[in-house]
Amino acid sequence: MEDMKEFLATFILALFVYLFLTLASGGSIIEGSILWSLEEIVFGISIALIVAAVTSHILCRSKNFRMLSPLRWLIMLVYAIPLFIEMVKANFDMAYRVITGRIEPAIVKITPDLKTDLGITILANSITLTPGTLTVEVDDEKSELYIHWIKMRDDPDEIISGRFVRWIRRFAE
Amino acid sequence: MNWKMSRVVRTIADIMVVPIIIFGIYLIIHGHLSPGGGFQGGAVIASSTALLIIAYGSFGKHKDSLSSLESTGLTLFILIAFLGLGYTVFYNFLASGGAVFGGTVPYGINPGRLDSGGTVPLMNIMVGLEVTAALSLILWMMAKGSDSMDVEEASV
Amino acid sequence: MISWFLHLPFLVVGILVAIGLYTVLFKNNLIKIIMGIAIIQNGVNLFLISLAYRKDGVAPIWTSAPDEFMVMPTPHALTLTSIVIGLATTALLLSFVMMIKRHYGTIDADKVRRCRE
Amino acid sequence: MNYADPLYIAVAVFIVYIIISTFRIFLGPTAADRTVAFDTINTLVVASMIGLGAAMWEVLFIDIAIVYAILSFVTTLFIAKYLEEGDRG
Amino acid sequence: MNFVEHAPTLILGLPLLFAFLIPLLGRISKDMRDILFLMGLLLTGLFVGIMAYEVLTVGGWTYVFGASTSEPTNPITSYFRITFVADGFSVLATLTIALVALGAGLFSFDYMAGHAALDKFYSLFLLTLAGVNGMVLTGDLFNLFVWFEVTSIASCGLIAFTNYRGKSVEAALKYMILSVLGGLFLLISIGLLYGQYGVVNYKLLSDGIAGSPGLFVNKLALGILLLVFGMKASTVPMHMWAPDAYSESPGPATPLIAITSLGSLFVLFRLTFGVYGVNMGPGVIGTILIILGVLSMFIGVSMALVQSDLKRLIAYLSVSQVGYMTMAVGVALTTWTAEGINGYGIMAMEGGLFHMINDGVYKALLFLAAIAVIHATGKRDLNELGGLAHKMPYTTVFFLLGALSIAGIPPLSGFSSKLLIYQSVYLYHPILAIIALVVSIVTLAVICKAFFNAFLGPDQGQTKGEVPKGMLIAMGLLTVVLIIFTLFPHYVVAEIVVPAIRALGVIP
Amino acid sequence: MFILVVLIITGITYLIYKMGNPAYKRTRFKGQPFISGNAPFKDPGRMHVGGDNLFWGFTNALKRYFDPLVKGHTGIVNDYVYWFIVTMAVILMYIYVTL
Amino acid sequence: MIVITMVSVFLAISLVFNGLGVIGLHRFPDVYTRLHAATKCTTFGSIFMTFAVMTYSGGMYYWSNDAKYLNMALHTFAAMIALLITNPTGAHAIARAAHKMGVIPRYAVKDELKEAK
Amino acid sequence: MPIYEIIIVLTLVGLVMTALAVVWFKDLISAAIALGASSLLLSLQFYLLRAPDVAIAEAAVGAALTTAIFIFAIRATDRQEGFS
Amino acid sequence: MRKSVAALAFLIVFAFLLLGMSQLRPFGEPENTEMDDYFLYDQEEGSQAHNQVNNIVTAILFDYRGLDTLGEATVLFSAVSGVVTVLRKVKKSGKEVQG
Repeated sequence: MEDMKEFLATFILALFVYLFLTLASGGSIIEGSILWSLEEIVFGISIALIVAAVTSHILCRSKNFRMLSPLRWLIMLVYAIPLFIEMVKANFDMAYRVITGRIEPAIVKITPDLKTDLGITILANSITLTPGTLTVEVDDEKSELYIHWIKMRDDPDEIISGRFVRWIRRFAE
Repeated sequence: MNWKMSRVVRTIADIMVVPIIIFGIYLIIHGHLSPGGGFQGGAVIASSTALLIIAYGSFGKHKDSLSSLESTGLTLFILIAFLGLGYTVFYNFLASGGAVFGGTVPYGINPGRLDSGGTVPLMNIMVGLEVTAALSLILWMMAKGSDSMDVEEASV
Repeated sequence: MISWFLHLPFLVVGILVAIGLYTVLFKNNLIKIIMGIAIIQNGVNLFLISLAYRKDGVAPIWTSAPDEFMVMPTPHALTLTSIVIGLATTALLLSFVMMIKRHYGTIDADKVRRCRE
Repeated sequence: MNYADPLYIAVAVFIVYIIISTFRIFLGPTAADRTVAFDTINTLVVASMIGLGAAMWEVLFIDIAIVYAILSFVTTLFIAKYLEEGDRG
Repeated sequence: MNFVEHAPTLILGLPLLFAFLIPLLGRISKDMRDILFLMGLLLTGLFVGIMAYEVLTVGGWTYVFGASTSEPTNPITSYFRITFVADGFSVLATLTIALVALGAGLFSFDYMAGHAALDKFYSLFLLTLAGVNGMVLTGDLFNLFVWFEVTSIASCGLIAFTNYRGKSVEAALKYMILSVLGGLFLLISIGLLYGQYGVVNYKLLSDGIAGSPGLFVNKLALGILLLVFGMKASTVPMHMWAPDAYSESPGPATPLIAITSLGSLFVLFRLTFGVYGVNMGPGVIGTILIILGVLSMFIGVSMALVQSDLKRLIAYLSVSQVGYMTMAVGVALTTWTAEGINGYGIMAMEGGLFHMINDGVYKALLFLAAIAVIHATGKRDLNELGGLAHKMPYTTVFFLLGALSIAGIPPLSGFSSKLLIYQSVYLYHPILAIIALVVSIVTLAVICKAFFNAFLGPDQGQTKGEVPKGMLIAMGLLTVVLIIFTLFPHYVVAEIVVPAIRALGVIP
Repeated sequence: MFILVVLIITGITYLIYKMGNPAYKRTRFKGQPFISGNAPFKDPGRMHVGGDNLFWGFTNALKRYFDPLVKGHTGIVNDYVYWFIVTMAVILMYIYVTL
Repeated sequence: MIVITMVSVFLAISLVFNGLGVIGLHRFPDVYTRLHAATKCTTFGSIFMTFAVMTYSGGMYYWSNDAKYLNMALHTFAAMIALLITNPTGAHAIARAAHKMGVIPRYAVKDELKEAK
Repeated sequence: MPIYEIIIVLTLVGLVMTALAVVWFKDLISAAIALGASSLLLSLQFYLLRAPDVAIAEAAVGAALTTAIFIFAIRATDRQEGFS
Repeated sequence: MRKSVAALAFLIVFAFLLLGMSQLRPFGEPENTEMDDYFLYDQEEGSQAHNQVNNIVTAILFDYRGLDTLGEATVLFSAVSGVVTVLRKVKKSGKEVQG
C-alpha cells in the first residue's frame, strides 16, 4: 500500500510538472481548441509512469503522505500571501540596513515545535526570506533552528517564527 | 562522500529531483521543436544525480546498470543510423512516412507537434539516455575516487 | 560605431586564449593547468558562436513567421559538439590528476617527472 | 521608444550589477564570500535572461533561465559542501 | 543492398558498434567478450579488403552521409553534408591501420589475460581503431576534429589502463594535455577557415583557398594545422610525449598508439596536398617539413642511443623513422608546380609513402617482440636482460627481422623504401642524403645494442621459455606481411603506393 | 661529389677521434678488458655487456652533444607545452615572412 | 499602454532592490550579513523581474491571442518558483558552511550555536 | 541607441575579468568559483548571440558539471596552489 | 632564459592570434553564407529541415552532420570508459614492470 502511495504521489507530481510545462501546446484557447495536444498528453502520461517507477522511493522518503490531500495544497497557496507581505517588509528593512549600516547581529536559537521534515524546511526557507533573519543551522533530530539575526531583540521565538509556525502547522503537520 | 548535508537541503533535494528529471525529459523530447535536445536534457537529468550525491553522500550501487544503459543508448543510436543503409547511413528514412514520428509539420510555431521529425526524436532520446548514464557515471566515479584517497596503498 | 568595436568579440577570444595559454605555460599546479585549458575551451566556443552571429538575426528555430532572418546554425552545432568534447576531456584529465596524487603524493608539475630522458 | 526598451535598459543595468559583484569575487577574504558573490551573480543572470527573453520576443528562451535557476543551485550546494568539510589537506 | 558502396562507413561503424556492444554483452561471459572483439577486428579487416579491392580495380568514390543517394549529385550542395573519401590514399592508410590493429589485437588475448576490467580495454582498443579510421577517411574538417579527439581520449584511456603504475598515468596525462591543446588550436583554425569561407568540407575549402590564396587567415590556419598534426605525429621538437606514451602503455596498445601518430601523418599529407594544394606555396611547406623531418631523424636516433629501457629505445627509433617520411614528402612538395610533381619528386613521394606502410608494419613487429620479451622476463632494463635467444628462439627471429628492417639492411623491405628516399633526396640536396645515411647507420648501432644486450650473451636465467602461442601467431602474421613486402617491393609500389600518390592529385 | 662525401665523413670521424680522451694509455688496464667507464661489472664469471656500457665510448666522446639533449628532456608538462608554443611561434613567423 | 506602465514600475522596483543587494554585498562586514543582503534583495528583485515579464507577456497574449505568449508567462512562473525554492536553500547551505569553516560573525553580540557545540 | 551592443560589450568585460580572476587566485576553490562565474557569463553571451541550444548546454555543463568535477578533484588533492 | 624565451614565444603567438582575429570579417557581417542559407532557406532538395524539424540546429546535429553527433557520443563513451578504468581500485600487482 505504501509503495502504491509513493508511486501515486510521484506520478501526480511528474504529470503535473510536465503538463504545466507544456500548457498551451494545443493552439489558441480562445479559438476553441483544447489546452494540450494529443501527443503531449500521451507522452506526458507515459513519461510520468516511467519516472514514477524509477524514482518513487525518493520523493516520499519520510513515508509521510499528508501532502496527498488537495486541501493542504490550497492552504499552501494561500500561505503565499502572508509570505509575500513579510518579504516586502523584509526588503524595506534590508534597504534601511544597507543605507544606514546599523547592525547588531547575533545567532539565536528557536524551537518552533514542528515535527515533519517538510514543515521545518518550509519554515527555514521562509525565515531566510523574511526580515533580518537567516537560517544557519538545523538540528537533525530535534526541531531546533539557529538563526542569524541582523538586529537582535528579545523573545526571538515569537518575533521570528510566530506567524509562520501557525500557518505551516495547518498544512504540513 | 558519506556525509549528509543538513535536513533542509535533503528535503529540498528530494522535492527537486522529480521536477528536474521531468524538465530534462521535456528538453529531450521537445528537442526538435524548441531549444534543447538529447545532450542538454541528459546533462540536466545528470545534475539531479549530482543533487542526490551531494545531499546524501552516496548513490547506491548502480554502476553496472548505468554502464549498460549507456551502451544500450549508443548501440541503438548507431543502429538507427545504420537502418538507413538502404539509402545512406544517417538517412532520415522515417520522415514524412506517416508512421511513428512521421507527421509533417507546417511552418510557424507548433509546440505540440511531437509526432514529427522522423528519426531525429528517436536519436535524441537515445543520445539522452547515453548522456544521462555517462555523466552520472562520471560524477559517481569521481565522487567515489575523491573519497577513498587513503584507503588502499598505491604501488609506485 | 567605432571600427574596433566590430572586432571586439574576436579580440576577446584572443585575450581569453592568451590567458589560458599563460596559465598552461607558467603555472605549476596541474589543476591550474587544467583550468587554463578550460578557459581556452571557453574562448574557442565563444569564437565559433561569434562567427555565427548576423546582425538583427533571430535564433535558428522556426518559432514565428516562415520568412525570418536567422543567425547561422552550423557553428551552433559545431560548438555543441565541442562543448561535450570539452567536458569529456576535462573529466578524463581530472581523473588522471587524482590518480597522480594517489601515486606521487603531489600535483606539482615540477615534481611529476618520473618519465624523463 | 520601442516597447522592449525598458527591458533592455533594465538588463543593461543588471549586467553592470554583475560586474560590480565580480569585484566581490576578487576581494572576498574567504571562499564563502566568493560563493555569496557567485550566488548573487547566478540570480542576476537568471533575472537578466528572463528579461532578455521577453525583450527579444523569443518565447522559447525562458527554458534556459529555468535550467539556470535549477543548476546554479546544484553548483552552490557543491561549493558549500566542500567548504563544510573543511580542508582535507 | 550494395555493401561495397557502403564499405567506408562500415570500416568506421563496425568497430564502433562492437566497441559499444562489448561492455553490454561482454558481461555474459568472457568468451563472448573475446569473440566480439575478434569479430570487430576481423570484420573491419574484411571491409578494408573489400574497399581496397574496389578502389584498386575500379576507382575511388566519395560517400555522402545522410543524402538519398551516396554519390554526390550536386557539385556544391552535396558537400555541405559530411563526406567520406575512398581513394587510393585511404586504402594505403586503412590497410596499414588494419594490419597493425589485427596484429596487436591477436596479441592482446594472451598478453592481457589476468587483468581486471578487460572489457573496457577491448572497448577502448576498438574505439582507438575507429578513431584513426575516421581520421584518415573523412573529408570534412570538423569531422576530422571529432575523430582526432576520439583517438586522443581513447588512446589516453589505453595508456592509463595499467593504473597501478604511476608512470602510465603520468604519461597519459602529458599526452592528454598536449592533445587537448592541439585539438583546441585545430578548432581555432577550423573557425578561421569557416569564418572566411563559410564551409568546412575539404573540397569546397580548397576551391575557396584557390580563389583567394594570399589571405593572412589562410596562412595562420595552415601554420596551426601543420603544427597540430606534426605534434600528433611526434615530430621533433614536439615529440616528447611519444617516448612516455609508447613506453608506459600496456603491451598491445603500444603499436596502436604508434599507428595513431602515423594516421595523423596521413592526415597531414592529405591536408597539405588536398586542401592547400599548389596555391599556397608548396615550397615553403616542403621546407618546414624537411626541417622537422631532419630534426626528428637526428634527435630521435641520438636519444635512442643513450636509452637503456627497451621500449623507450624503440619509441625513440620510431620518432626517428617518422622523420624519414616527413623529409621525403617535404622534398616532394618542394618540386610541386602547377603541372604536378615532376622529376625526383615522384620518387621521393613513392619512397615516403612506401616507407609509411613499411614502417607501420615493422615497427609494430618490433614493439610486439619487445613486449613479448618484457612479458616473458618481467624486466625492461637492458642492463638486466641477456641471453634470451637460448630460450625464446621464435621471438628472437621476429625481433631480428623487425630490427634489420628498421635499420634498412638490404634484403629487407625497409631497405627498398629507404633506397628510394636516399636517391631522391640526394638529387634535392646531398647533405640531406648524408644525414639520412648517417642516421641509418646509427640506427643499426642502436639495434645492435638492443639485440646484443637482450638476446645474445650468456643465459641469465630470467625466463623459463617461449611466450604463449597467441602472441607468436600475432607476430608471425606481421612477419608474413613483412616478408611479402620484402619479396615484392615493386609490386607493392605499383599497386598500392602509386594509386595513393595519384589520389593526392600530384601526378596525372 | 662522392669524394666530398668521403672527406666529410672522414672529417667527422677524425673529430670524434679527437674528442676522445687523449690521456688514455694502453698500459693502464693491463690484464682485463676495458668495458666502459660506467660501473665495474660484478660477476666476472658471467660477463655480459650491459646496456649502458655498449656505446659508452661513443656517447662519452660526444658528451657535449648528448648532455644538453638529455637534459632537454625534462619530463615537465610545462616544457612540453613550451616546445609546442615555441615551434608554433617559429613556424608562424616563417610562414608569415616567406609566404 | 497600461501594460507598459506596469512593466516599467515593476522593472524600477526590481532594479532598486537588486542594486540594494549588490551595494549590501560590498558594504556589509562579514559573510552572514552579506548573505542577508544578497539573498533577500536579489530574490525579491528577480521576482519583480518575473512579474514584469509575466505582465508583459500576458498583455501580449491579450492583444495577439497567440498561445505562445501564454506559454512564455507559464515558463516565467516556473522560473520564479524555481528561484523561490532554491535561493533560500542555497543561502542556508552557504551560511552553514561558513559557520562550519569557522567564520566568526563580526560585531556579534551573541552566538548560541557556538555555545551549543 | 545601440543598447544591445552595450549589453554585449559589458558581458564581454565581465567575462575577461572573471577569466583573469581564475589565473590570479592561489586558492584553487576560489579559482573554481571564478571559473563557474566565467562560464555563467559565457552562457549569457551565447544567449545574447541567439544561440539557445548552446546556451543551455553551456549552462548545464559549464556551470554545474564542470565545477562539480573540479571540486571533486580539488577535494582529492590539495586546496592551495603552492602546497606540496 | 627559458622563461624569457617562453614569454617571447607566447607574445608572438598572442600577436598572431590577435592579428588573425582582426583580419577576419567584422562581427555580425558574414561573407560567405551559402551553406547556412542552404540549411535555412533552401526549399528544393534536402529541405527536411523545413518540413520535418523545427529546430534547425537539431536538424544539423542529427541529420546533416549526424556523424559528428555519433563522434561526440563516442567521445563521451570513451571518456567514461577512461574514467572508470583509471579510477578503478588500485591493486598491488606483481607484474609491476610490465606494461
